[in-house]
Amino acid sequence: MTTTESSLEAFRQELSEWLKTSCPASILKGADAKPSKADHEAWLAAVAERGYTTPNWPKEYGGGGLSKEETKVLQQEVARAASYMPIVSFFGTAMLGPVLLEFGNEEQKLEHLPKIARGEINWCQGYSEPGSGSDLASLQTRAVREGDQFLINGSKIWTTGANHADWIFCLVRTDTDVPKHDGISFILFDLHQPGVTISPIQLISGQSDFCQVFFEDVKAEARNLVGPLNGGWTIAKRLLQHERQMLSAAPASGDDATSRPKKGASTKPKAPKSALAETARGYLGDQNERLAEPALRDRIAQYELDSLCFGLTLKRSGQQAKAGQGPGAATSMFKLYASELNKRRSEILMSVRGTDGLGWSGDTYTPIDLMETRGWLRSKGNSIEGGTSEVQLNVIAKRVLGLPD
Amino acid sequence: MTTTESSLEAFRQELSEWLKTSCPASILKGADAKPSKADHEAWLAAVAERGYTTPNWPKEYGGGGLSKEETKVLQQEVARAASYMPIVSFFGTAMLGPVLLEFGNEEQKLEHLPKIARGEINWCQGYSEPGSGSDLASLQTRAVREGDQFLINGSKIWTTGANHADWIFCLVRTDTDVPKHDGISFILFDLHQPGVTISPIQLISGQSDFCQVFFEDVKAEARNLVGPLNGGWTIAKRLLQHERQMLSAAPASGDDATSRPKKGASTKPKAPKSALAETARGYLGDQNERLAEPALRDRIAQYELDSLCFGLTLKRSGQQAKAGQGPGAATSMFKLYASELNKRRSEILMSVRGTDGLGWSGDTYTPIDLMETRGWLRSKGNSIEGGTSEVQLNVIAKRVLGLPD
Amino acid sequence: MSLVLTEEQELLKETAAEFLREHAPVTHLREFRDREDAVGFSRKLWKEMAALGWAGIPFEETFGGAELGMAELGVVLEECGRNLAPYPFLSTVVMGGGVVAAGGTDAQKQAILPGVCEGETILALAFQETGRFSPYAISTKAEAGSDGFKLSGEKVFVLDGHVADHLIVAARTSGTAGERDGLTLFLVDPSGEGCEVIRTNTIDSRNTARVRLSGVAVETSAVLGEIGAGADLLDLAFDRATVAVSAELVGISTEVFERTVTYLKTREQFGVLIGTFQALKHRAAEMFCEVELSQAVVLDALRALDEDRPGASRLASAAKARCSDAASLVTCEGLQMHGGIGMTDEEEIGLFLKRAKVAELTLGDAAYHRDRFAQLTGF
Amino acid sequence: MSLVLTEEQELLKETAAEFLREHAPVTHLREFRDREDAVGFSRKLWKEMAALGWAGIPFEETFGGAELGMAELGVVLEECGRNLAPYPFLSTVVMGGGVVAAGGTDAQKQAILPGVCEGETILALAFQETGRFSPYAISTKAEAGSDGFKLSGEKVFVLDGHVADHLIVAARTSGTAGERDGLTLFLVDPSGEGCEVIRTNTIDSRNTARVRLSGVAVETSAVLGEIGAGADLLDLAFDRATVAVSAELVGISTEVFERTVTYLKTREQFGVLIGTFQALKHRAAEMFCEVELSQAVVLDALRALDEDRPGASRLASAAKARCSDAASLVTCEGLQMHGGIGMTDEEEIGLFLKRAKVAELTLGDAAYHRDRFAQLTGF
Repeated sequence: MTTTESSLEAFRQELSEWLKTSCPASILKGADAKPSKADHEAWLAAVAERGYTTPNWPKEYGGGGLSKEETKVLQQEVARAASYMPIVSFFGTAMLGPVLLEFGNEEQKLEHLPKIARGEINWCQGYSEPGSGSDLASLQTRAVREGDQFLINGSKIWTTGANHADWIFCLVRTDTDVPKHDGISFILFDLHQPGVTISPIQLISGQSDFCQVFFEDVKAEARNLVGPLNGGWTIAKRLLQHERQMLSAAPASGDDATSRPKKGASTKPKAPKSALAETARGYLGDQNERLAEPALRDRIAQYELDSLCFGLTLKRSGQQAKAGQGPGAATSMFKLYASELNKRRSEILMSVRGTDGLGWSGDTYTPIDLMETRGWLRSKGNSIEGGTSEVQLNVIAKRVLGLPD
Repeated sequence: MTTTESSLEAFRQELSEWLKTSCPASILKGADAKPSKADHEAWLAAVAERGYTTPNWPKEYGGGGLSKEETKVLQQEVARAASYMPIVSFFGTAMLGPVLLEFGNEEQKLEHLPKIARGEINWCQGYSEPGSGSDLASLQTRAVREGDQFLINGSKIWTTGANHADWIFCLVRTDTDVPKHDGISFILFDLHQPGVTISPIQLISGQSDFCQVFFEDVKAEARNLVGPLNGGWTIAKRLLQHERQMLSAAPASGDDATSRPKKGASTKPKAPKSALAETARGYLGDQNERLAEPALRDRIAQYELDSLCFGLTLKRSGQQAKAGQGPGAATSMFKLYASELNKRRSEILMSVRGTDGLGWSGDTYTPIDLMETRGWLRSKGNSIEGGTSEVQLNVIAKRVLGLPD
Repeated sequence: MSLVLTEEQELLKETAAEFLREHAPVTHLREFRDREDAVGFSRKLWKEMAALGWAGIPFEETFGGAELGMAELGVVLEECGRNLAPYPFLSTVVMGGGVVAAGGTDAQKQAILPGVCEGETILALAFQETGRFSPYAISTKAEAGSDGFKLSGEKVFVLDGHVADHLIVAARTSGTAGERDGLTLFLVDPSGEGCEVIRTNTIDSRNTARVRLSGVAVETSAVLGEIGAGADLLDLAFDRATVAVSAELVGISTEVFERTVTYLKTREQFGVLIGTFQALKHRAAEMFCEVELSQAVVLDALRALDEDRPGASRLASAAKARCSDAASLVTCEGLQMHGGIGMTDEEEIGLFLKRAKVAELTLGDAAYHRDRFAQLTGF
Repeated sequence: MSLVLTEEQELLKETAAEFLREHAPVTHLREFRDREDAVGFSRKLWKEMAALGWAGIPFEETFGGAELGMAELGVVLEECGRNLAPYPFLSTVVMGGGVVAAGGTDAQKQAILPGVCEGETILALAFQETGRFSPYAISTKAEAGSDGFKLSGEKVFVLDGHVADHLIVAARTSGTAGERDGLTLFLVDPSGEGCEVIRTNTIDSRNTARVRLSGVAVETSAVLGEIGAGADLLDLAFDRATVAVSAELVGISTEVFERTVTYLKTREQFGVLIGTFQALKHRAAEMFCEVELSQAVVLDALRALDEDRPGASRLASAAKARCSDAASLVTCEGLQMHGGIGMTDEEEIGLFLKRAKVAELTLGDAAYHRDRFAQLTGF
């Protein structure tokens, strides 16, 4: 769909009118009061009615049917008028939705996509199993056909938000007599049924963002099989790509002063800032106008520098893709590097804060210190979840460098 | 052989007398003039006559027949009286000699060991081949029996000092129809014969301490086959162990002040010195009484610290072996760590010397700078020769940690 | 210079290993953590350890001690590291007890050390005032009056301060923060007026305290050692505690390393044991080297302290730097190689990682000690 | 901010790659080295490169230049890095030419730049005085007289100084070593009285010179830029040369990386290709990341200079630090993975390693630039 400048302008006008009438006063920008729950729900309903929770999905599936340009205008106008845009479950909109649009049949799209767009159903993802971590394809959860249904037995682990989810999209084994990749199917089913047990997993950081989910003779309707029977691995790989990309964002770097030429700026521009260095300064102070501990300063400089270079690598890769100059660096590299950078950042923060960073709980530590410490512990999982760093290195070696098996 | 205190004392007396009559005046400690070549040869002959070039080999093979304690006394007395102890070819005394003592037959011992002890024959070692580096056992140099001789064809590489050697001890393939380790023999032969071509290999450091040696229908006497036919791999492994051990010496560390309690020392002992830091000080100077560049100071500290710890690890391992407390850490670890430490030291020196360290030749650079720079280049080979670091890591993983293949 | 254990030390090691494995394995720490125990360890068990002679290892027989040295304490602490046993060796035996033994009057020793040796008395040395270890950065004031001193200031990260029977407080009788001179140590009753002890909760499920002193009055007899020369005692305590915590770190590294190698030999992925993957093998072999180096330097540093060698402080810093880095490497690699399961609270690797981080930051981290090592080496 | 090459730049890259591969591959450098050539490169070939427009890339058309920017120079220098082509881009085009173009009078420009653009004139910037790069640590004195200046001092590591037609000497008209103010640049005839140029031989088989100035007399017209404000010109030259040498380092890293991956795919040991060993695979993948990061930051730094962005100096330091470390990693790993053969002079890896080390230490090493980066980031 292409959109001319003038039609875009008309769209913007129309949006502006719609916002005036549809966005509750308490949610308008600059409103004093905190929006009530009812206002929030009204705002979500208004946005969802037009399909704007998933603006570029087709209208018939509950989306907004907008072009890229229109989506941008929508974001701009909402940002201008409202204090926030309502969001619905990420697993529905960013993971399952695109898969259904690509691999689902018409009936599946009509049934599931509108509910995702309206935020009616919370989804979770059933991938890893206790015995299948890096080797995902060795999964053992069985699905056996019985009439119009599949009977599911097994267990999934690392299921984010399963304890708040309604439905699961799940990889299951539907054939045990073929090579492991060829006997996997992708199926959707309701978690609110007998035989489903969900146990949150406590992490070393104290958080429980993951669950283990057990299935004992759980039922899935056969019509909720997405893609062909035993053809689930293709879908699985596509979803892993999505996931890896999302985990590859460059961690917070010092600044972007270098990326924005400032016309008419003084010749001695204000030095850009490093958030990490500023934090360190608070703990260590300065010596001769430099951060006091040279070894730590060097580590921070190395981090900021790598972070800057990594951000540029991401940008370059995007531009290369756009310019059709080959695939650029692999997403595996991005996932790998982003994880390792974030781990490094957390370790530096621990060094900076010294024994102030050792608190687990209680008010003798500042909330920020406690949060950063939990964050440090949580960061250890970055290089495991979404494919371990080792798996990413394997993928780079094989796919990008073409090294032999 | 055990030795009582009193017999040791008698031995010391006797040695002292012998030294008075046998050590040329120019070689006595404190002598003014540099010893002449003739004096040197006389000294070597005197020492060799008593078998003291190889003091703990049996007398019948040209050794000194000394016990451990006696050897120590010999070293002490010679160090006391003479300016140096004559040495003969390392490949003979430290490599081939022990192998012949362990695996050779009586005839072989009687023929070869005395010549080694007297320094008559220079030996070199024929191990690696162009296609067989880390995978030594895949060697292809063929030896085919013809009457009382073997006919040898093939090529050896990384043969240290082949261009100054008289004989070679060599791994050759004597059976091609069996698994690779089972068709290797260990044989000795004369290099001064037709069909032997020796080409020194120039290294990136400009030195040529290695050669490639080519054999074309070269002859070895069958009686110079050491150990059983096709039983050479056992000997090869033993020699690799010897070699690894010799390459595991801890590189120069700052000091050993920590290892010598000084009775009556002042409570504020003089700080021990780091040679590396002293060199750095010459190039960088001080700032606030500390070496001026903190990042470099940190690197030097890390090096000195690791070097100190590594030295202690070597000592501990020796003591553990003596105390029968298991094998201690593997020699593979020592070879690995010593190589990596020496490479690190060389890299630090390059950083310290800056562009002064970039000279290749000429008198605009100091001889020390030129030597250190060549040394840096040469150090890159440390982690390759005598078994690559990768091979050492494999060995540790397999032999020490018992990780599965 | 012996770097192997004597027969007696071997025996001690076996006893400690057996006792702790049976009575204070990792699950023991977890229990105290999960029930949010106010003490954080078993006083009963501590008395049992004392009965085995461990609490009195470095003290004179007169006071009930064993008259042994750091070498023996190191043996026990390494085993504590392997089991994450949260017992007050550092606070009470090495630092508090060490300071009393070295600087106390006969009366003070007689009053305190027997209780320490019996496992009755807990001591805590209160010196640190900010999150970063810096030995003489002490501002807490001790104002002299007619019949004693009044202490005012705030201390953080006071190990086992929450249950200490005696606090030993480092305060300034002269000079300003950062100066070595002018520090004095005081024995302080934590329940005395103006003394507030606030328990803090650290990630390793042990307990430290924040101590607020608001004009706490102490008599002259509470002075430990010479007035103004407290730094001599502190230096001694820091060197010993630095090596002691290094010994604990060696225990942690060794244990996590061994568990990880075992995991590599049992966990299957892609139809094979993950220990067959060469990349993991090489990383395991590299860890092995680090662990070996840690073990060697700690053994020597412990003996250097016992022998009062001139280079002992330098060795102490070498040990702390090496062991901190090794433990950090091994616990992080250990967790990574355990994969997702390593991230769970249920698996014990995370508990080792947490304790290693606390130990790493106790009494100066690796960077601090590398710098000190350099300084003591003359650069 | 574009990080991909324009069509024109792509074309330039292809031309440069093809030209250098044909006329100045690594064997070309080796030839000049082995015959101990007094120049160290082919003057004829340099003129051919000039004819292709490369020597004049950044200069105005008036003087025969192409009026392009650092982005284009970077493209050529990366290809020079891939081939180890020892041509005087850094000395003559970036530093010498850059200083003349930025600070010269019309007469000076007219006298010098056309010759540069034609590949006739070689320039050398003489600033460094000790083995360590430190921009204003300049002691060489310029004493003002009635009709000019007398220069005295000694310069080291003057790139291509051995064949320079003009030396540009940084000297002090006031102040003392280390101060930014008081520096002045002078055009000096290397054959003039009191000027001694001694060729030095570096490990990369290129040539630098030591320059001794013993009261060298220059006229006032030899002053380049303003008296006392030479640091402005030097800063510019250093930033540009820093990024230019980074671009060359990217070429070295990329080339050695690709060669090493190829070697992993062809060398057999233990009956299999060594590229099947997972430990080597992972290390290769890690190198890949470093090379990618180097490429990206250099592209941006080149453009930042062309756009005169406020953060350009900071980016220049980021590029030099990243590219130096990456090249050091890749050349060392490349040599190691080539095994014994990598240690021989016959194999070309060693030549890359040597050039990478020289480039790493030219104009400040990674540690220097990390520190500068931190300073420009405000810490």
